[in-house]
Amino acid sequence: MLTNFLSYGVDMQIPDSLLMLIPLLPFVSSLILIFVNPPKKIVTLLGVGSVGCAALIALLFNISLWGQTDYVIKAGFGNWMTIDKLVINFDFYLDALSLVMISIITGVGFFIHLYSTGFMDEDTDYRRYFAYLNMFVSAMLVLVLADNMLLLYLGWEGVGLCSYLLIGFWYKNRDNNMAANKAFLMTRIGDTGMAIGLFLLFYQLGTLNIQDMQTQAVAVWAPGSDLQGNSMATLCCLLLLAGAVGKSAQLPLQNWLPDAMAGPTPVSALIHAATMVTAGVYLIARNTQLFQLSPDAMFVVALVGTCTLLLAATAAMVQNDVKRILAYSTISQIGYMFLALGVGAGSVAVFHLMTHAFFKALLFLSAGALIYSVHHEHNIFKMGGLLKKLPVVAASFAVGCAALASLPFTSGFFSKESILEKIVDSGHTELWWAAVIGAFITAFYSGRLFFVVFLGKMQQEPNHTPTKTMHIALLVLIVPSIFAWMQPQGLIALMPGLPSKGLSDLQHWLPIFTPIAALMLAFGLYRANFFGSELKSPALQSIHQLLKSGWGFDFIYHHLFVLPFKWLCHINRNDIIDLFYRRLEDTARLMHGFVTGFQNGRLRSYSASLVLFCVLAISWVVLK
Amino acid sequence: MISIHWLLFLSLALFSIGVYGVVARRNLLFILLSLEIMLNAVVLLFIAGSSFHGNPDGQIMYLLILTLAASEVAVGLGLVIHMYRQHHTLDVDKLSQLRG
Amino acid sequence: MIEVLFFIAAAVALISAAMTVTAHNAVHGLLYLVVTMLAISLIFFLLGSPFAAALQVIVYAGAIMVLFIFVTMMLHQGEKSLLEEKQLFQISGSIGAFLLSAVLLVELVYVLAGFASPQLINGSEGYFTIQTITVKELGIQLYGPYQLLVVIAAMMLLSALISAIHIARRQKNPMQADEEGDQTL
Amino acid sequence: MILLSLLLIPLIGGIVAWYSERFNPDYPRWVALASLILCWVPVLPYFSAFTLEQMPQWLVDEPMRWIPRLNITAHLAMDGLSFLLVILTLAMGLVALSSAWTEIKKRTGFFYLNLLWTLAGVMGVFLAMDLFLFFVFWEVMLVPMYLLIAIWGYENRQYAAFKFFMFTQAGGLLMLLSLAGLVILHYQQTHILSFDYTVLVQNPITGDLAYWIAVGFTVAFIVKLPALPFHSWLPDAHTQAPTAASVILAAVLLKTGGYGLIRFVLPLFPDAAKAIAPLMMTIAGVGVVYGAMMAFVQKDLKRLIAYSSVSHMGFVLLGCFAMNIYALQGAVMQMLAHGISTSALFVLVGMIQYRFKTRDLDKLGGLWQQVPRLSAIGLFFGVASLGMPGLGNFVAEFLVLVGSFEKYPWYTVVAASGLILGAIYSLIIIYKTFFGPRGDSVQTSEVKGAAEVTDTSNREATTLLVMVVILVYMGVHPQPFMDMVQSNLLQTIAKGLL
Repeated sequence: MLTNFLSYGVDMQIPDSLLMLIPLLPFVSSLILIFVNPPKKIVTLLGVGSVGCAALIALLFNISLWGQTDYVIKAGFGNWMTIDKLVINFDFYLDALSLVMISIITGVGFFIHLYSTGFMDEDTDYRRYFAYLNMFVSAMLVLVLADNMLLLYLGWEGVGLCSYLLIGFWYKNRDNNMAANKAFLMTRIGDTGMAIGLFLLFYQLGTLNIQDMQTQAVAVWAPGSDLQGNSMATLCCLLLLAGAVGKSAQLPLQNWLPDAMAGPTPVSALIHAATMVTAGVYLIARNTQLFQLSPDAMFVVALVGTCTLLLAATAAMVQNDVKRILAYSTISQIGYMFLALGVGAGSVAVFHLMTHAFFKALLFLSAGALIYSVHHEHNIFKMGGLLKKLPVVAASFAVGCAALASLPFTSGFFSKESILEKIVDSGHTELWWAAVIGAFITAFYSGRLFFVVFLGKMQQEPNHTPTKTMHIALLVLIVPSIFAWMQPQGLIALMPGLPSKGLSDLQHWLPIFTPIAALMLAFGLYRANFFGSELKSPALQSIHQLLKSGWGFDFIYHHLFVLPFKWLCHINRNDIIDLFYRRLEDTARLMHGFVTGFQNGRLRSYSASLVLFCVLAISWVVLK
Repeated sequence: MISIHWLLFLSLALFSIGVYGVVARRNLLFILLSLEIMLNAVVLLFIAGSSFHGNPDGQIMYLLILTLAASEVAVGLGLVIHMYRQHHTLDVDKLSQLRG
Repeated sequence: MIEVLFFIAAAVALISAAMTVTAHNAVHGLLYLVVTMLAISLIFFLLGSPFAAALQVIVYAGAIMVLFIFVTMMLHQGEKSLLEEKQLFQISGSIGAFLLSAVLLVELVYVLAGFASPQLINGSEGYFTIQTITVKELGIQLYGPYQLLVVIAAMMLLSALISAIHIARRQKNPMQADEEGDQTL
Repeated sequence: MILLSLLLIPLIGGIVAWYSERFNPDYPRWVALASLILCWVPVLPYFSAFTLEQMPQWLVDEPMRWIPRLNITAHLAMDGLSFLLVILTLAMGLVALSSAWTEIKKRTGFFYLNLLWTLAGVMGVFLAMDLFLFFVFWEVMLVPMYLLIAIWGYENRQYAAFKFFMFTQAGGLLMLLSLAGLVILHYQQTHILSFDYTVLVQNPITGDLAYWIAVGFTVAFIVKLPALPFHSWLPDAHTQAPTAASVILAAVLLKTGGYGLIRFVLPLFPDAAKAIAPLMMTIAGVGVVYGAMMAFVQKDLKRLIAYSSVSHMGFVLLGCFAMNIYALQGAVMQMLAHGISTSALFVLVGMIQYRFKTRDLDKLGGLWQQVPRLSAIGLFFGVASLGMPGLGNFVAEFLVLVGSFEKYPWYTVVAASGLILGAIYSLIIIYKTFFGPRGDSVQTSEVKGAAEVTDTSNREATTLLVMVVILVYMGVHPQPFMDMVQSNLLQTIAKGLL
């Protein structure tokens, strides 16, 4: 029944221009919310409605393109800039990859908007919140649908700006602003790297249009043809990787994400789980042909993925703030996606991106509901035994943690399994082992999180329960977190992975049992109430502190970049060059003083200087 | 037969004595006196020149310098009196209002 | 014979000039100056310009110096001024001025006496025979090409006269008169 | 006669405004408003040029005899570039007028005289095609601006006005020297004595002396476009100038330097320009970073924005000497976009100072609770100044960087780091004034009663919203501006390449 219903939808033709409507709807609604101050009801209708319609259109596109695999839909607003070679238009480009992305953004986005109507109910700046959120969704949609790199860059920066505004939403206290500044600047560093990559690409390939650029790149830098060719390709890819690393909080630029939890929780759910942080993955997936040209760049991507994966997983183990645990887990899951991209399995990475969006959004929203009900308490060790009190939240938390830990028969399981499989196909066994260890730690900290919060003795009485809309959002998100088993076929066609080699039985069974073993270990340790207890030996304590601060990156960057820069600027506070001109002025005054010394009014000194001068003049004449 | 050099040495000597007088003395009267000596030195040279070349121009110039000296002394002494009336002293260093 | 006279006159002139400059008493200085002028008039005479010599004695020594003496007499305040004069001028204090004028003398001599460029003075070592210039020749020249000179001299004298009278006049307006009134002048 | 009338209206308007103060202190600002609106009349017919397919060399060309003996003609002409900058001047004149509407109380007549005469001087600079006339207008715009800062400025305005005058005057005299040298050398080489730009451009002078004349011109223009070694007059002039003077200074006076480079240095001395290009690129690159770093530590808000405009104008210099059509287009766009975004920031600072009586960043903070509409607009322009895509500044900076990447990749990387530093000081502007806990000067003003601290009045709101619309239009649809200047920029580049 399901298939023929879907087959009916196939011949339902949708006009291409509908594609333009998707990013336009949230943008228009955010403009309205900025300039007009409607009553609360209208604000909710506009905010949630616009994203809802966009989701509907995305659904229509999904249905109409259900069967086909290689389809491309183009639509555009017209020309942005044309100077002889540089031709840039506001064109949107829909293919399998961007179809998956817009479905996630609008789908998950809609439920997060629905959820935040409840979460932000008593907040005074309700209108400003939805204006920023809608602006963010439209910027993300522009990023995903952009046909040329500059339009993608526009979406890229727009997303950065909206995340800055949303992180610093409660602007009254200083730390939120600092977190927002940090987030914006770290991503800005990555963006500048990407911009330089754009300039290089423009000069090497003559165009910024993504599709022509890729075909041109393949033509100009035939893989492995000459050293100059693929070194230029590697440089371009690394610069693009810099942008991706900045936005997706990967290794060098990852310590802004845990601080970005200062924003409201639905914001973290939308931005720091489902959409913005996946922009980096999308960028690399979109430019697969370019990355394919330089194997070294691919390896760097894989390396960055693995290191981030392990670093973030270990850091998540020791956090005691609910949202920071989820933030580090997001960084580690995106590390998985980078690893998959690095080994050439783009479609699997996007599949993991999709499942991750569902279960991480679910986890964040349930964490939000948890915090909302336990009067804004973030520390997990101050919560306990909430299983009975908050059944829906507990259920959604359980499903989320299961999917995160990739227990069998959850969506996380299928996507992570396929990543591990692809790593085996690519032949990087050491990366495979790192991924499995990562999976073990992931399962361990998700178990720890669930047991500490929901089992055991009740420490705080939840003062008010989540509203109806929050419950609806949680329940709806539970379904895809479990049942998103199938990889969208369009993706496989778009990004053909490597030929699959057979899995040895170790490689087959180990990934299935690791999560279960890790959960049992976590339960054992919970029972022995090891979590939260004082660590005896100082060595363990120092490791605990190191991991808690995210391997000390904050400390390193603070002392390596921030302090020298500040010191350099402060010593030059009043502008050395200005000092030069002030010195000029002082010497002029000094000379004045010296010369007036001669006019001392005494007649005899005048006559003496007169005679002296005559003597000098004559001697000059004589000696010359 | 007198050599022009002697005359030259004499007038230069007188002139430098005059300069010494102007610079060294602090009494306004003595400064005027030294000026007179300098003038005489110059005049001596003029006359020496006129007699050396045998034409009367030097002497005519002498006449002009003479009138000049006379008028200069007249005005100078007038100023001396005026200064004395105001400051009751002839020390030239007291007159230092025109300071830079 | 003339050389001897010239040397005596020159020596007298130099010594008395030196004495005028270093005298403490104003009157002594004046008198030494008169002696210098007389010596110079003798030299004029030796150089064959009797009219100049005469004028030197009459106008310079006679009129100007007498004027000087009158003024010094008027301003003179007796013993007080002599003491004052002592500390006003010490020979030891004016070494700097002496050096300065000595250097000036040496340089002028070096330049003007032809050491720099010997061909300045033609003829043998600058000796020359003195021809006397009579007053008649002088008169012809004076009222011939140099008429303008005479007019200028006259104008100058007139202006000096007026300004001297104006400056030295006792000022009636209060700004000048100080408390004890100037009974001295 | 059109261009001449365009210049005469503000001159006469100024005098009438000055005279009208005798009747009522409010008349001068209405007279100024009338004359500024009247100024748009001669310019309106040329807006059709936006739609023209093939841009003519000159939109309007009016040579008039002035000093026949030296063949100096009062040659006023307007092409694409001058037309854009003249519109910018008129628009910013209106903005300055609206910001000075309530702020200036004493001697209003004389104030509006100076304001209008500065505008006339600047428009003269943009329209003069005769080098001598160009120098005359260069001086005309300088004196009233000095008076504006010296009389209506803030605490130590004398020092700032004097410093401004000395710097620009030194540059001006240097330009006079090189201008005379140029004409003489041109006469020697081609036996045509003429100050006219069109004649001088035909056969540019060559030789070693031409190199030094080019350096002379460039230094004179760099002093005005504050490039690194000569920039230290700008922060003082901006901090002490009244808001209206700051707006004109930022929006238009700085552009005369950039305009001079594009109009006179690049076409008249093609090979000399090529020779000094690397040096100028280093000055520009260092200037971008230096300006941003200086802006980062400033305590005074206006001083911070002044240093930020030093950094922005570094991009213009980068664009001019990169000898590439994208970079030059970017330089022109940057001049326009920076003119609007920075003067909007100055208007906002003026409004903040008018309400909270301070510009010190430590005393400001938490303005969003007190004046939300002002803070929202401030947030927009803060974001515009850090180069957010979709706004004019980004298009300009992107084009400059793309253009200069071709020949000078490493300079571009340095200038691109300016983007990061630019983000730092823009965030500081936004965070320290609008967000964060309430600053103490914000509290004190609150104590005196909310009535006094009103949010943006609709006069201020309309001016700022018009600038928002222009900036967004330039960011989303910059094509008409580019087509205007494309033809003569191509000539400049073609002359440079041969």
